[in-house]
Amino acid sequence: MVGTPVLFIAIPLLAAFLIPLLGFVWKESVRILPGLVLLYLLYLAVNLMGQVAHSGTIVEVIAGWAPPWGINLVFSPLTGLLTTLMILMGFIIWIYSYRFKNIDFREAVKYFILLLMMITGSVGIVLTGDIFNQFVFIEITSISAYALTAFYKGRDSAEASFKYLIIGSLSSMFLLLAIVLIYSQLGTLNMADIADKAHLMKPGFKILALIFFITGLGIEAEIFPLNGWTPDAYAQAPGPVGAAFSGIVVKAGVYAMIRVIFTLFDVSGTHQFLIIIGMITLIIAEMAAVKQDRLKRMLAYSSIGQMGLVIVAFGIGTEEGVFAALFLMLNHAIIKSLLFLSGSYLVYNSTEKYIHETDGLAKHLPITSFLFALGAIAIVGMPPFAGFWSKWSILSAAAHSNMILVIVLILSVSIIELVYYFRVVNRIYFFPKQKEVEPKRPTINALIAMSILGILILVIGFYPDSVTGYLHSASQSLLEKGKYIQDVLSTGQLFIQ
Amino acid sequence: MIIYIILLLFLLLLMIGTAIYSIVQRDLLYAVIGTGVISLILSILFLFLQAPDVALTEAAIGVALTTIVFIITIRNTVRFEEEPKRPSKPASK
Amino acid sequence: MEFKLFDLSIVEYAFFITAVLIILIGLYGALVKKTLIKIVIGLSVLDAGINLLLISVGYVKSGTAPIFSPALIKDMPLTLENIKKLSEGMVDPVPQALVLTAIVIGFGVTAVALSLVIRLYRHHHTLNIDEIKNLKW
Amino acid sequence: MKKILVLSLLAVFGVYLLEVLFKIDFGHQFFLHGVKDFYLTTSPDKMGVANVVTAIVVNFRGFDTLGEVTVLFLATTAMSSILYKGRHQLGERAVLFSSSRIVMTGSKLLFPAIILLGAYVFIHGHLTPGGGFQGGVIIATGFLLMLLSYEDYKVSHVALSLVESLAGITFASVGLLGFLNGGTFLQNFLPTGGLNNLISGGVIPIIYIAVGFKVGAELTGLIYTALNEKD
Repeated sequence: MVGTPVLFIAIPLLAAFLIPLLGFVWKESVRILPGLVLLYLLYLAVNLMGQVAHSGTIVEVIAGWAPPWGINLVFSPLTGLLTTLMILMGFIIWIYSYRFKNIDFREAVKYFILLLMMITGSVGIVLTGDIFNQFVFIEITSISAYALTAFYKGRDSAEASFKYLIIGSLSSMFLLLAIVLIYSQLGTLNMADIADKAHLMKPGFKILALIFFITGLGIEAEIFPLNGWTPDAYAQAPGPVGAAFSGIVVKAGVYAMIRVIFTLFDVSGTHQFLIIIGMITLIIAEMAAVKQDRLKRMLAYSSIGQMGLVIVAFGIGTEEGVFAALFLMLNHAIIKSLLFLSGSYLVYNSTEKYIHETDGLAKHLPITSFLFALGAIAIVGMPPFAGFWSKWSILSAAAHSNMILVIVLILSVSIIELVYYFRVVNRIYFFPKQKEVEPKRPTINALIAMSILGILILVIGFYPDSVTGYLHSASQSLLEKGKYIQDVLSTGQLFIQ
Repeated sequence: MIIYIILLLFLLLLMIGTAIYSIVQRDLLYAVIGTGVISLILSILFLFLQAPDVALTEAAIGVALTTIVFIITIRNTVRFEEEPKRPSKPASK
Repeated sequence: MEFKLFDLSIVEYAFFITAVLIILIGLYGALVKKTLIKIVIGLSVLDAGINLLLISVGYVKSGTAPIFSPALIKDMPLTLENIKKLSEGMVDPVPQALVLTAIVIGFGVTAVALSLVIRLYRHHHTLNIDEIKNLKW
Repeated sequence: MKKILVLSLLAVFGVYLLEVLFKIDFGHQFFLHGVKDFYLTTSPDKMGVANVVTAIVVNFRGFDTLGEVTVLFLATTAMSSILYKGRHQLGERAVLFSSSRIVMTGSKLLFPAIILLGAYVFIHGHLTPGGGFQGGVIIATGFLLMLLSYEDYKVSHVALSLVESLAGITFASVGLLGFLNGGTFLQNFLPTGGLNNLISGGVIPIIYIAVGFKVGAELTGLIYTALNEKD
């Protein structure tokens, strides 16, 4: 026994409270501590994944009260996979930003606290088995995200952050309303218990609560009407934070939404709704991405589009569809983070971050350009790389469910995607360099971080079997609703002293 | 008995009225005091609904702290809605 | 606690109606108003409405506060049956715990929002949303 | 035009929400086997905590409270990060109003009383209404009073973050100590004592006192940051 899932929350919190104190003693420790914490958690996550594969879902009881009375954490194949992914991404982003704000120590303290808490909040959203606890973690994640979006002191970052904050707090109000409706009907807040008793709810309550949940969680999941904040926030946030948004926060949002739809309420027609809303998100985002002339906004719209695709794949609802969706989530986290991290070096010294400012940078920043190109090729789904396998499995899942329209739309959107990514790669490699652009060489730790992501893309591309086993058990664990309820509600006797 | 109900209905109506007032009022300082009053009524209502813990919290956070943070913000920005563009000028008090 | 218990039969749904109205007023303020501080005021009004709704959902007619104070227990021996009997006349404590959390979280978000307002004012010297270009939506 | 659209949308939303809410029988709980019965009986019976809300906030749903304290901690950090102007530009204290001698003397007299009240509220959190949050907020209002009446009143940033960090570490460590004797996170490991005694409820008073210190320090820091933001 190496540890329990609660350490994923407790240790980073302890570290975050400790960081300001350590800063008084030894300044470098502020940068080192988050990395040590994330490294330990990565070790723990890998260990627990092995344990889960052996002996099934771990349900951790908190404060000694078995569910549904106490709060519990569920480390199932699905949540375990997402936790491991998030911690891994967090660790890589930590390596990348190790020297961030090198001169100004007081800003570095805040940056590392907020980044660590954003990762912890996302992990909490995934691990918790209680809707109100999830709400608290969503708030932790979003407050850190607001502050990180406004981290640079330029003109526009505060605007982006304020926009995000208004949409975010309206959404969390809806979440709270949904919790009120559920509590007033069932008298419980535990997800498994709600899923078990959901048939006791009056129909009006059920539909309204579902609508409120989708509105409340849709903002983090970036689905169509609620993603107005996304491009601004991604474009204004520091580079590593953009990577953390697309690699960590969005994944948590999608997970929360999927958990509500798949486990809490089985309302018929929700899956079709998911497909429709996902398609709309996908098409609008990709159309918008083509029109962008700024690199980070383009990446942000592309990120929204990919999330739409994930929602579509979840909407297909078969085991194959869920598998494809999880595979795409995994690939998207890795590839889009690589794109954000390398892209922010390509436009490092520019204020407006236009795409044409990357012209001809391949000669000056060979490794960064190569990694960006690798990411671009991988995300559009070129055969030997990671993105291909996930797109292929979505298409085959749609084909097996006879959704011809979905296939046609996905393929045509892929062509759009191909166009705008290759436009950028073409400019980087084959255009003459603009004179006023001063390329910034990546620091050694940034190079290490980006190379790890590049290697991961190659590994998943050439040996997809290395992850598919985990993905299959994860998708099964999402679809087996009865097993989830039973696992949670049968845990543990009451510990009373 | 009936006096409680009348008091209660009065408080509820007053709360709605104050909410409308603080949204409509163009003087932001008055609007902020309005939100303070909403919190105060809310904390009395919490007492009626047998929630003394929450009433205490709402009274301390809603009435005192939120209002003061709003007032500090107004002090650092402008006091009136849709005022013409100019840098902050201390509102004399 | 000191209030005498009373029967709310006449004002049955007055709490729900008030709460929903407050929520609507807050939403209106947050969606329509053009001044940054007004939007934040709208959000805090909305917060108040939801808290009222949550507490009134947990109310039990002529219930007491969920505290086993000496005044309530008097000289009863604290057996399980007595506790059960007393607890039947108590309002639901769970929404109260939730609202306690929600109030504190709401205050945190309000504080962050207002500091963003100060930042925006520092750059633009206006609170009007129309004069700040990216904020139009 | 936009106003009319929003108003009609809100009307539809409100009517729909009310229609659903009217199905709740006000003052009667619809559900039969909710979690609240368990909380109401277990709290006085097994845990020795008279105030059931405290028992829920600190023990049954103590994990929420840990998150909530973190939210406040983050709000303070976020606020100072957002308002930060750079290393060399420190803000000047805003003066809301200049106060007379009477106000100054009065606040000086009131200040210890307010702090004492705050401490009382969070120490008795498991017996009477109130607790760590309420006590912490009361303490913060005490500092607020001093900050408002004395233009040159200073709160040490180092002391604030020291108190804040130590209280947070206490909370998390008490949680981790629950793993002793094969228990779980945040589990009570102390004797519970009798109902309505000051020393009762096991770890609950310890956690609530830590929360009180933390909330007090955080809110004081938050107000101090906001006040120091004069352009």
